[in-house]
Amino acid sequence: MTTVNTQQSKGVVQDVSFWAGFLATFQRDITLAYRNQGELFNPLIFFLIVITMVPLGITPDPKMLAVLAPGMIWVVALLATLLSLDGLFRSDFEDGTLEQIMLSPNPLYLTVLAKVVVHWLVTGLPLTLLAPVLGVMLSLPAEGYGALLLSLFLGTATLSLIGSIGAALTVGLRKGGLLLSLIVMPLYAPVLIFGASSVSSAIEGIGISSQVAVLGAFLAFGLMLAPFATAGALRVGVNG
Amino acid sequence: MTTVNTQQSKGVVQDVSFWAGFLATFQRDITLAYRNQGELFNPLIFFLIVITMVPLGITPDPKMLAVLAPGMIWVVALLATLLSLDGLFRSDFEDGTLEQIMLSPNPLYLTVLAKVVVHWLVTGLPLTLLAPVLGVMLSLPAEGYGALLLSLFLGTATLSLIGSIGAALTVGLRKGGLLLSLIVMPLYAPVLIFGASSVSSAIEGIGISSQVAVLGAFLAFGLMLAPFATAGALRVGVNG
Amino acid sequence: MQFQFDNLSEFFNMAGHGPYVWVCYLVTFIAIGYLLIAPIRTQKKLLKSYKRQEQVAQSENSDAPASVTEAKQSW
Amino acid sequence: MAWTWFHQLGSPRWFYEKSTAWLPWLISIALILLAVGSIWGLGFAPADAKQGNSYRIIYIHVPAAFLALAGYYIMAISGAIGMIWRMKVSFVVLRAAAPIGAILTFVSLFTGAVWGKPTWGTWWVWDARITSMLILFFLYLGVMALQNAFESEDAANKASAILALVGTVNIPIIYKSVDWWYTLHQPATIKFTEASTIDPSMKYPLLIMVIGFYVLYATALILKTRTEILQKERKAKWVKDLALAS
Amino acid sequence: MGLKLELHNLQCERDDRILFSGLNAVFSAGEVIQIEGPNGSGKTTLLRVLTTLSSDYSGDILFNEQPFSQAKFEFLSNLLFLGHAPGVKKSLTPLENLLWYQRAAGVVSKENLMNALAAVGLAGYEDVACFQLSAGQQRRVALARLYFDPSPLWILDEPFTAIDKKGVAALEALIEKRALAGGIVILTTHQDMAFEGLRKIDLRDYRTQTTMAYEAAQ
Amino acid sequence: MGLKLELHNLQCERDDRILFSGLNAVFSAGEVIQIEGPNGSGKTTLLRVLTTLSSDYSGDILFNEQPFSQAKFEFLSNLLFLGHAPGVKKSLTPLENLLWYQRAAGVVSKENLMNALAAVGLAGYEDVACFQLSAGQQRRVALARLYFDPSPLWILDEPFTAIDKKGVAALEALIEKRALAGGIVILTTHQDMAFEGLRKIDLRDYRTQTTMAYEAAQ
Ligand code: HEM
Ligand SMILES: Nc1ncnc2c1ncn2[C@@H]1O[C@H](COP(=O)(O)OP(=O)(O)OP(=O)(O)O)[C@@H](O)[C@H]1O
Ligand SMILES: Nc1ncnc2c1ncn2[C@@H]1O[C@H](COP(=O)(O)OP(=O)(O)OP(=O)(O)O)[C@@H](O)[C@H]1O
Ligand SMILES: [Mg+2]
Ligand SMILES: [Mg+2]
Repeated sequence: MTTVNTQQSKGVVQDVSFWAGFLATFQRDITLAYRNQGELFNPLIFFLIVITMVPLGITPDPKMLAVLAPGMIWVVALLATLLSLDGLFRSDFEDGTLEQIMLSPNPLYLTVLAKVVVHWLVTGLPLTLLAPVLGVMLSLPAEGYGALLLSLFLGTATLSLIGSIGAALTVGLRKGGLLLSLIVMPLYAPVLIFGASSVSSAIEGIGISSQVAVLGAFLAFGLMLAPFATAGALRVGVNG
Repeated sequence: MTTVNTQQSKGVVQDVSFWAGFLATFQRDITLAYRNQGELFNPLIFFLIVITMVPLGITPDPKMLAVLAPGMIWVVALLATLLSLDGLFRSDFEDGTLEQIMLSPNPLYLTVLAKVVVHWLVTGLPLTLLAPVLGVMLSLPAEGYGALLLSLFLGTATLSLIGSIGAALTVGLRKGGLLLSLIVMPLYAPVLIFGASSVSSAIEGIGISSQVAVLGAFLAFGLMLAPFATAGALRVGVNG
Repeated sequence: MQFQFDNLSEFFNMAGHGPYVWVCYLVTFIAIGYLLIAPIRTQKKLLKSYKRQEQVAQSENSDAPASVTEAKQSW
Repeated sequence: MAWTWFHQLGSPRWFYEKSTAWLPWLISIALILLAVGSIWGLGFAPADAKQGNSYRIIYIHVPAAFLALAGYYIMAISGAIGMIWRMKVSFVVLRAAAPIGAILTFVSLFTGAVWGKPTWGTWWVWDARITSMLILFFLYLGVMALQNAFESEDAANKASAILALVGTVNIPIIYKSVDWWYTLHQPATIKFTEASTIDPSMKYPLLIMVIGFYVLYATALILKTRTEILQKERKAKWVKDLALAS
Repeated sequence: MGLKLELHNLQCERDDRILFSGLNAVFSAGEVIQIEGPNGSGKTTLLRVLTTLSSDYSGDILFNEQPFSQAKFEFLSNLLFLGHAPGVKKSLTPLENLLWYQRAAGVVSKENLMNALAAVGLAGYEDVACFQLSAGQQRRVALARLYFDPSPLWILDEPFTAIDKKGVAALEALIEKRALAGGIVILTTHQDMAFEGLRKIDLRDYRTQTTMAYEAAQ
Repeated sequence: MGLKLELHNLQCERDDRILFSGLNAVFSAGEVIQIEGPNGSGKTTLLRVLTTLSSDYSGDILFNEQPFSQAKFEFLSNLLFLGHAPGVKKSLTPLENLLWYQRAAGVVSKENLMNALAAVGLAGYEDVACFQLSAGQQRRVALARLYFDPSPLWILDEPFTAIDKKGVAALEALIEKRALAGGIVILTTHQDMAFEGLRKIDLRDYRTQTTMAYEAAQ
């Protein structure tokens, strides 16, 4: 029945491609996201509903809303990303998959990167694409849409990367959910500032190249450093 | 070694006081909240941090902030309550405690009520008490503080009650977190509207008695109905 | 260099700014006091409790074997 | 040899015993400096031309703010040393530094807020420096919350060290961003940054207070580190001997 | 009159696959019943039906001659259930966990609790948070309930999971004792149980064509 | 030259309580080692140390004559670990779950997977989401890895949990086969295992008389 060859006893995985762990985890997480479609839409719905609350709670005045819009959309996008981050490693931790990831000889930071990329594809990207709709709901002036799309595109990716560090640090903790917010939010401030202000600048007709450059720099920086920090944090979280 | 008397074989619990389940669960959940102090402070910190994000994203202008303040504080308090709700029955479900609760002959709606009361004591009440500080940070005019305290006091209790229904409905679902938002938010809208508008009215010098009356009515209504709805929802959630 | 106020009550009042100034100094010195005193007190308490534990352990060592609980278990 | 010194410093016992000798000196110096600075600042420094007597808050506000910021770096550096050289004491210092820094940050926020009332007529504005300070406060709280959330002390130390390090990378970015944000939004009505007009006679007590706060910080850090050491090493023989001798 | 639980023509299905059908049985006071069957044969499903947790079945269940739906309160008052998930809060101590069960039942006796914990080998661990216990110790906290809970009807889903041999023996003795005292114990386990009068119900005897596909694959 | 894992003077403690100390052992190719001990004696703790998941120990571990820290990559390349948590995603199907392991190892063979699933009695369940499987079936998904993973070193923490008797027998045969093929299998279980050449290490032998030694060393 079993067709196993144990002959190749030592160092079996050494010849495996550098990216095997990345690709395997990427495929698996995409499948998972597709399987739990609820989760896929949840951040979107959260985004939509909170934005709906704003006129209810604050003011329905379109002029006022137009002023609030860039900041409001950015803040809520940030929250939606943040809240979806809690599950990034949590479920892997609980069902033992994380242990298996750490025991696989594939480089941990690439596996982590795969998970973050999927997270962004599944939350940040849809949020970005939905944002113009919410812009319309909040009477965002026409000049702002381009900047909104571009800044959210770059910004949410950075948010996912930074957030993964926090998610890894809190993975072993019972109900780390809001602790994660505390840890991660201060780190989000620069992204929020440049993201929201790029939209405001675009509306006022000022150039946004400097903000976009900064957001791009954040992203590049995050891509280089965050997976390593996350990998380190996971080692601590699983061990502890 | 064992000192058990099995003589009283049938109907042992029938003579137990109506409130035994309530009291037992109340005590246990208070102990749990005290044990996981992190969780106790988390909604507060979330509240504080999100309020900090608002000026960063929107504007630091005190005049503008004063206009936003009532609605903003209410929306964020609502979010903090909502996010803390996910854990209301989730952990009980996962470790099998919920099954035990449902199999105990104590009335389920009282046990549920105990859990909701503790939830409010541990999130809604501290949020209410912290709100004035955030009012200062958002330059809320002096006239608004009384209404803010009163409306949050009544409102957060209602939010906990309503939210418990949603938490019960989503308890058996993998990662119900944001689905919960979807279910519960529409029900929260009236509370938000009356809560935020009571603060605005107070600032404008209009009487707030009508809003407070409505909030009180919501609370009374919620106290009477929500535990039953939640109990029913739990039966479905555990069975499914 | 000279004292800037005519009398003590003026010193406490500081031309109306007194409450602000004094509250700040009060809070600061309470914080400083806490930073210095709290660890000293904890340290004393720790040493005391260790001393007690150690004395108990020494007296127990002389008459009882380590695994008393073992005997009680039915499992 | 430099390295034996380095490793001795890593030994909790060595640190504990050495610091027993330093402490009385440090405490006295700190208290004297703070007393002299406060009395000078409160009573003998001249009143400010614009702000009157409320400016006397500066003597605690500014030193607290300095130390709050410096404290974060001290915390992060000790975390880094712990991660890299696995030096026992440095994690203990990391644990000790977080609450001290958080308290000093709170003091600077509180005194600033109180100062704002007579000066700007409001307790709080979203000035760049104030906002950065608030974010720094959150960073401290995050490190503390993370430390407390772990059951295993070892994991708590490593996790908070990672967070402190990530925070360190971010602090300059945060400061620059907030600065930039504020200049972008600065409302025309209020102007804050005109502090450099301070008179030299006002500066001496400030200098004394700043030095006093530095010594205070060192003292508090050593004290807290000692209690942490006692807790961590409670099974070690030298601690038991110490307890029996006390 | 003793306890009695009757199953009439019970059938359960999951996703259109009939797990068992035509299950008739009467469980009466003094019996220990082991539900047998390979993995996936429907043991847990059956137990959950018997505890009222699941109402996804066809057929009739009578408790003390009354239909299940009408006798629910009386039934629950007599039931103790331990499932795959132990019902133990990890951040509470063993003592606090058990106290909750006692309080809810209205009878608090700390002494009983301490005895029960000692009986399952957790003396000295009363005040340690449960997350600091090993897998088996955590299950033992839940099993300690068996030592003080007076309910005569026990339904236990794999109670021996993660328990060492001495523990299993003690547990078997306890189960026998409860049955002798007029109780009923219904349990599942994959380990061999050897005591007198053990009654076995093999779910394979009640399977239909579809369930056999599973067997064949083995 | 075959595999070799050496433990020198290994000691683990939890919350100031020394679980075991002075553990010396050499595990070499062809051996099956059962770690024994009652609940809470430190079996899981030991296995997690041996897998590099926990570095909370004192003493030395050598893998193929190299210190553990230096040989980590080589060690992990040879290791298969199954813990208390099975590492199975409930919303994926058994097939998808196993595919991930294969892909990460760089060798994908669907045929092997189907054979492995059939071998653990899950033929016909390949495309059912795992949350629809029973407790034992879910564990079987994880165990299916043993049928296609070529790693020679297995560390298994209570692999027989929730598995029925036939399953246990098949698993035992598999373990023996892996050992004979030059592998090493280290496992814990509370059930009796009877096969030739099984080597047992009882953690109780390493627990007493040690507290003082540790304190003096400090
Ligand atoms: C909550 C409110 C406040 C916070 C958090 C705060 C924070 C700070 C910080 C961090 C510094 C040190 C800056 C540095 O390192 O160079 C500082 C310095 C200073 N603050 Fe504040 N501040 C607050 C309110 C105020 C108010 C209301 C005033 C007076 C009107 C004030 C006047 C000063 C002055 C004069 C300095 C020293 C001069 C300088 O370094 O520029 N601050 N404050
Ligand atoms: N997370 C933890 N924190 C502190 N102590 C722990 C923790 N987990 C386990 N322990 C302690 O370590 C001891 C050994 O636990 P371990 O899980 O290794 O036991 P085990 O031999 O695997 O037992 P079992 O047979 O029940 O699985 C236990 O007595 C427990 O008190
Ligand atoms: N949540 C579910 N949804 C749909 N089908 C399920 C679900 N849980 C179990 N099943 C199916 O019902 C069958 C019986 O499952 P059950 O858990 O009752 O088995 P069991 O006899 O307890 O097995 P084990 O010995 O593994 O615990 C399984 O074959 C499984 O496929
Ligand atoms: Mg089962
Ligand atoms: Mg174990």
